[in-house]
Amino acid sequence: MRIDYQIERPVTLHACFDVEGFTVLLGASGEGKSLLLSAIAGLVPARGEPFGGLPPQSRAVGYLPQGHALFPHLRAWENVAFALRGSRRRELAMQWLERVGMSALAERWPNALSGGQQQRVALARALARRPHLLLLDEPTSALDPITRDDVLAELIAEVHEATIPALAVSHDPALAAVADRLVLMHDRRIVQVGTAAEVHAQPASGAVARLLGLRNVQRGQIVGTPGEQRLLWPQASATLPVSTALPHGAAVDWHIAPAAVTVHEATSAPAGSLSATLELRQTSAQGSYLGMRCGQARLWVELPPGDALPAAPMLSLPPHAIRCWPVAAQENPTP
Amino acid sequence: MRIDYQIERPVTLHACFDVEGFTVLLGASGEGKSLLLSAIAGLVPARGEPFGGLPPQSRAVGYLPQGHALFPHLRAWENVAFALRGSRRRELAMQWLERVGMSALAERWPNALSGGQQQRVALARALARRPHLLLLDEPTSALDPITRDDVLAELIAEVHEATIPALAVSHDPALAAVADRLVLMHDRRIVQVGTAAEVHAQPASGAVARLLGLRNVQRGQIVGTPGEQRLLWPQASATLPVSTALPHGAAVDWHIAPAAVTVHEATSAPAGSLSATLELRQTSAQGSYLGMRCGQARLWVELPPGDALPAAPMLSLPPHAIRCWPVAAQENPTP
Amino acid sequence: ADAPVLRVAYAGSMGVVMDQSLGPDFATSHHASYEGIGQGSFALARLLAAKQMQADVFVAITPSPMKVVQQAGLVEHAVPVASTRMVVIYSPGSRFAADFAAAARGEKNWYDVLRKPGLRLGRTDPAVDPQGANALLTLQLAARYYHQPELLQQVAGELQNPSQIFAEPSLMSRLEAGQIDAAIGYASAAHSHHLPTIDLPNEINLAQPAMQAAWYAKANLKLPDGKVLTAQPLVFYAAVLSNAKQPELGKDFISLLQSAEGQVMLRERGYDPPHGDAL
Amino acid sequence: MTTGVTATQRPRLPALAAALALLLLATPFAGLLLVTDWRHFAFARGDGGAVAISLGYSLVALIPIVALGTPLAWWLARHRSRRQWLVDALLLLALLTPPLAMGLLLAAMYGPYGPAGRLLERAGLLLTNSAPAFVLAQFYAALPYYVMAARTAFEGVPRELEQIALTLGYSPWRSFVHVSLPLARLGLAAAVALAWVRALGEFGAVLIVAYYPQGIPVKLWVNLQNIGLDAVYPLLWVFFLVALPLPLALGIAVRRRLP
Amino acid sequence: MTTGVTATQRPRLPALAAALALLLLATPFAGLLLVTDWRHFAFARGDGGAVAISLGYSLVALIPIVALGTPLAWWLARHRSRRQWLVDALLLLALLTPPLAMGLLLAAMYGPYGPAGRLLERAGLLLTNSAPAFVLAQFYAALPYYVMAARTAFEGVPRELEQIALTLGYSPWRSFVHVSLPLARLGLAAAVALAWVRALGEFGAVLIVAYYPQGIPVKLWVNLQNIGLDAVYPLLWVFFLVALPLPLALGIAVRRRLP
Ligand SMILES: Nc1ncnc2c1ncn2[C@@H]1O[C@H](COP(=O)(O)OP(=O)(O)OP(=O)(O)O)[C@@H](O)[C@H]1O
Ligand SMILES: Nc1ncnc2c1ncn2[C@@H]1O[C@H](COP(=O)(O)OP(=O)(O)OP(=O)(O)O)[C@@H](O)[C@H]1O
Ligand SMILES: [Mg+2]
Ligand SMILES: [Mg+2]
Repeated sequence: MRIDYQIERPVTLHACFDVEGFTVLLGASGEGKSLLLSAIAGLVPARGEPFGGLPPQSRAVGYLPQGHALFPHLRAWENVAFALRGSRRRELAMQWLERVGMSALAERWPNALSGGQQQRVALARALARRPHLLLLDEPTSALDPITRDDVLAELIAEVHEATIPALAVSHDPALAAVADRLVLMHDRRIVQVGTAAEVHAQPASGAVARLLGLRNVQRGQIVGTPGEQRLLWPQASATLPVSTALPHGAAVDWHIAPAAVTVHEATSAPAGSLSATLELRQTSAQGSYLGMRCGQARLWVELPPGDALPAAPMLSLPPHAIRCWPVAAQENPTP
Repeated sequence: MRIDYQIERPVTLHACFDVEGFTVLLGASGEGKSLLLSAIAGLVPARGEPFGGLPPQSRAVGYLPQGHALFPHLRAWENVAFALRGSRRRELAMQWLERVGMSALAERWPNALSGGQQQRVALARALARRPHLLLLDEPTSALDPITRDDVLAELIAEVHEATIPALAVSHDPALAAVADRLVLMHDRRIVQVGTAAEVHAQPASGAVARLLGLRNVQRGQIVGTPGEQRLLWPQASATLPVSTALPHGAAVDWHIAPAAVTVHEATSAPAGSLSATLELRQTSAQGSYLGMRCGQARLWVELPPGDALPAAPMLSLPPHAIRCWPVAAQENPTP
Repeated sequence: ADAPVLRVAYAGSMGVVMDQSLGPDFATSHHASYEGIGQGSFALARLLAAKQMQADVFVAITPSPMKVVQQAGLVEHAVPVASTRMVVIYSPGSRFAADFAAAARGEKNWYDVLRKPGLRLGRTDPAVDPQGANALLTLQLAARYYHQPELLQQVAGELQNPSQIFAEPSLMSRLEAGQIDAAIGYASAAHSHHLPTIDLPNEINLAQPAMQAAWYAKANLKLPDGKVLTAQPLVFYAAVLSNAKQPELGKDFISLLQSAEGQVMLRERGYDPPHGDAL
Repeated sequence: MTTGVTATQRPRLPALAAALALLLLATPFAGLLLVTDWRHFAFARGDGGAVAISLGYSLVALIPIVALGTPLAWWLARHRSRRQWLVDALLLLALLTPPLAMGLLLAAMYGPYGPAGRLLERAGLLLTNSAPAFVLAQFYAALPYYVMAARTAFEGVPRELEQIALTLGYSPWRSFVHVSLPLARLGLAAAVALAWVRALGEFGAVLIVAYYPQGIPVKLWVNLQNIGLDAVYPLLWVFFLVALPLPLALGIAVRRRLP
Repeated sequence: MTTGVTATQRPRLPALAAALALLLLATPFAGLLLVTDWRHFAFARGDGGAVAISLGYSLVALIPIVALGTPLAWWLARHRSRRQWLVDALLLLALLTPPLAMGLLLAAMYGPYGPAGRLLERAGLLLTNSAPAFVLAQFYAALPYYVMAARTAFEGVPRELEQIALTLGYSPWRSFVHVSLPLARLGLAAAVALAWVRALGEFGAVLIVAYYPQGIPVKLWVNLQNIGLDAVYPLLWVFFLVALPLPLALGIAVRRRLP
């Protein structure tokens, strides 16, 4: 389903992309993602397709707003059954609550539910309508990993079985990872669209790379002509050998994967290595990252399993592992 | 700072642990995390230390509630300056907004801010008070990775510089990764406390492993006596060789890291390998995971970079990579 | 509900006799229903004159209100149907009750009791209510009659003395409840509220049209707003209004008021027979 | 949910002020208890009819008040236009007009010689001393109060929830019925209670426009004039007795159902 | 924010009902325009004094009404106790009592020989036909309305925000001033406006308790009897003119400051 919306207020925004299966929209805070969803739901004046010009009640969307917005005067199941009619209302609502793991609390009032429980009820309410388009504003932001995975599995199953296109706004890498399609928004425009694999393989810009949650996206400048190019990294007061097709003087965002950085003992480091000090260590389910300070900058490093950090570490950044994106002059981080 | 709280209503909950530096509390949705924070803030009747018996206004906490709860009648900076007095109120508030990247929107009313922007203002408000204890309920749930990292850096700097202990509830692995200390809550009790590295190295139970976001935490049962033990995996209708000290018949949660699973071509697979089919592929900043279906179960596999999945894959799970935790009889997932 | 409705607007103090004796009696004998509207005579007159209110019969005390309606062209002819007189009304619960009772028996001068320090006298606004105006005129006549030149000033103070002036319903209920000690007012009103009274001589009770020229005409007062109060005999006049919906019933009702039967009812409720001429 | 803790720290002065307000409110009714002559408690002729008339017609008056006042209150709560202060002013005018003056104005417009009254009379609707006139006076006495209170109630309903109902396929009308009304019910119940007591208690306007049929307030006046205080208090007690249950039950029912 | 889209689909019937309500509300005042004799527009003696008295004492009456009513409204909004229905009933009683009856009860309690009046008189406070008596009647006429409206306003304030203010070190009192009051300001402004118009417009109770000093409602009544309707309408116009600005400005100011 093609989404093409033009919004004027409170901020100007134009978004045009296809929603296929489970599509996740990524964008920085304040970019206008929620605004876009509510415009599609018809709650904000806007021009665009689908549903252009229809009043909200004629738009067959299932909308989960960012703040959940449960009806406080209705019990959990009544909230879910809100859009349902007929004698099987309650039964159907209970089935939906079951799917998001909330059937035990069906009789609760919303204010007796935790944040994540409310979110799940709101999700069930959006789904129960069997809409033609799902609009989900951060559907799992309040859920722990286990609950999130369970809910996501149900959500994606529903999206695929009933072939309802779903547009979800999220910051959660886990959600982005299961998306059929990622849509990236920057500077109030859509800057890249593709499957998760495509986008991760070829982020269109440094901003996209940052949105994807890549570590070590830095600012720099290309010095010299192709062949003998170097990358000026002002924050670390260093220059690194690179090879790009960019002209001399180009401002760039560049990136290197933490696992691609090699660590050496000062004595045995190759020429051009940067000296660094360990600033902090992060441990997560995906492994352990070392935050190394190089001048003013921090570079994340992932050591191969079993390796220990040498006493006086030197970092070397292989030129082939460095990816550079030119920075457009007008490109600024959104507020 | 030692936290020891006993809550009776609306659910019974007992939590006793130390908050040191930046402490992150992990727990499933509906576990009682928000309840605990508001009890410490004095908003819910409870017994415990610190602040036991004091009215909320005498508790020197900086509390960021889950729904942000900005004052709608005050501008962003006025919200931050709410707890400040004196002529430098505005200046100080602006400094805090600057630190969370919101100074440009200082004059906005809360309802003209996006979800993430509201969250940052609420965080600044909690910090501005310079409390003796920070209570942060999902402080970054509405933030994209870039903004989150910026805000987190400022937050942790403040926590360490001003030596304010901070207790943050979160589901975000990025937050858990930077924590000085993790506190894990399950079944309305604290089940493990330690640094991120400690907890990741030795999760105390399957529930903890799940909360940490580890993939491939499964249910099973030990069969046979030590020496010739096997692990019964009912969901995949398979048994795997393991070696534990657990007795015959013990119900267990077990885990294997996705990278530890080896994939073989059917023809060259070692004995005891499981046949599996590719169900889905997830790509994220941390790499690419394959969701493999084995019977009713899904096993996540991380292929070494460059490797391709064989046509008829067989999975082998090295016994030394399998970790088992006995499951207590009364242990149930919380609703 | 099919019965024709006779609407009688009457001076508020006539409520009992109108609503409990004359009205019901008339309704049964004429197979009509009776609706009585009791308010201050002047308020009724103004509302009727402005056509804000509609009625078939108007019964007012003293000629002035009736003249308001006559000027509006609503009444040609009004006949006297009853009269009353000014009396001193006192509250049986008052701490001066014994003194008043003595005065009623003639053992004390009523005006001496009224002059006692701390006694609270009530009256209505002389500017809008004939009863209040007549209270002052009575006092003025009494001053002359008893040779007590300062009596009016001593008893009433200023003509519109704020501490004495109450709205009519307030005055009567305060008397009843013992919130004020005494008032100067109509004998008929005192009778309706079962309040004890002290009769006054004819020379000052404003009841006798015959004494109008000789005595009552000597009383006159000028209010600060320029309005001149003169004594008028306390006669109730009744008239059929020219815009009546039920003119025939109206005439019949006035006949009832004038009939012997009607006069008996009026007398039983404390009214005196009519005096003087038609207007 | 009281936080036990704060209760003990509650500042004194406001509590005292609230208690004083209650005490002052109670004083006249304590007085009523004292002055009522319980041994000779008796009703005047026609008191029963007055009770029936007051209750019956007030209930009737509630219908147009709620039916017309609710949409107006809703419109005022949800739309802000330049000329809204005019409507505000009109509402305030209606609130402000002393009942007596309101009666005079109603008589001027709807009386037999008034412009509206003449038309209506031709249509067979007599708006003087008739049941419709009684209801008319009550309508005017209570409508502005109802609208003011209902508007505040509607202003408290979060717009977001109404919008969510729309996205769930509800028409604005159904969204109003299923979301706005229930969420505003506390305030609306108060508004209905207010309208009820205003309509029942209205005296000044009714006195001018509809001395008949005689409802309780006018009957109190008549009793006072004809018989005296002894005939006022018993009727007042009955009035309280019959008028209180509706608003009281309304308030309790609405509060009980609060989640 | 109107969603442009829905506006066109707005159901007809409610809009008509709202318009009808407005029309009906406006009718008596259109009538007033018609019946006023603009060519001989003149004031009666003492009209000016009545205006001054009404405005002055109503402002004075607002002080105890707001000072005592606000804490009571707050308490009612924030505490639910078993015996609360008693307080509800008391409020409703006060709302319900016809002004005339209220005047009688006040006279019985606060009159010179009444239990409260005797005490107060010894303290030098005469509560009959005096400025304090006038204010007393206005106080009783307006307080219950104020409390009802203010209570609804406070019930609309989210408790969470008050609690957050506590966690930020605010005392309950400062939290009330800085959070509850501003958040309830729409409803409180309406409550003050209501109290103002009730106090100003009160006739029945004032007539009984304080014929003097003569405020506008009683003066209207006096003018009617003394001079006739021609002396009523001009005073009524002036009344509107002087009484409207305060509540109108209050409403506009409060709505303008809404974020
Ligand atoms: N009024 C109530 N009555 C009954 N149960 C309640 C009430 N309020 C909260 N609960 C329950 O208390 C539990 C703890 O709630 P809490 O908000 O602390 O959860 P949480 O750990 O913060 O979850 P989440 O991560 O989803 O925000 C929940 O299971 C919730 O359903
Ligand atoms: N009334 C308003 N006036 C001015 N700007 C506004 C108003 N409402 C929203 N905005 C701005 O519009 C932008 C888009 O807001 P939106 O809520 O869509 O952001 P978002 O992408 O959902 O962000 P988040 O991830 O933080 O929720 C924000 O920068 C916000 O500050
Ligand atoms: Mg958003
Ligand atoms: Mg929570």
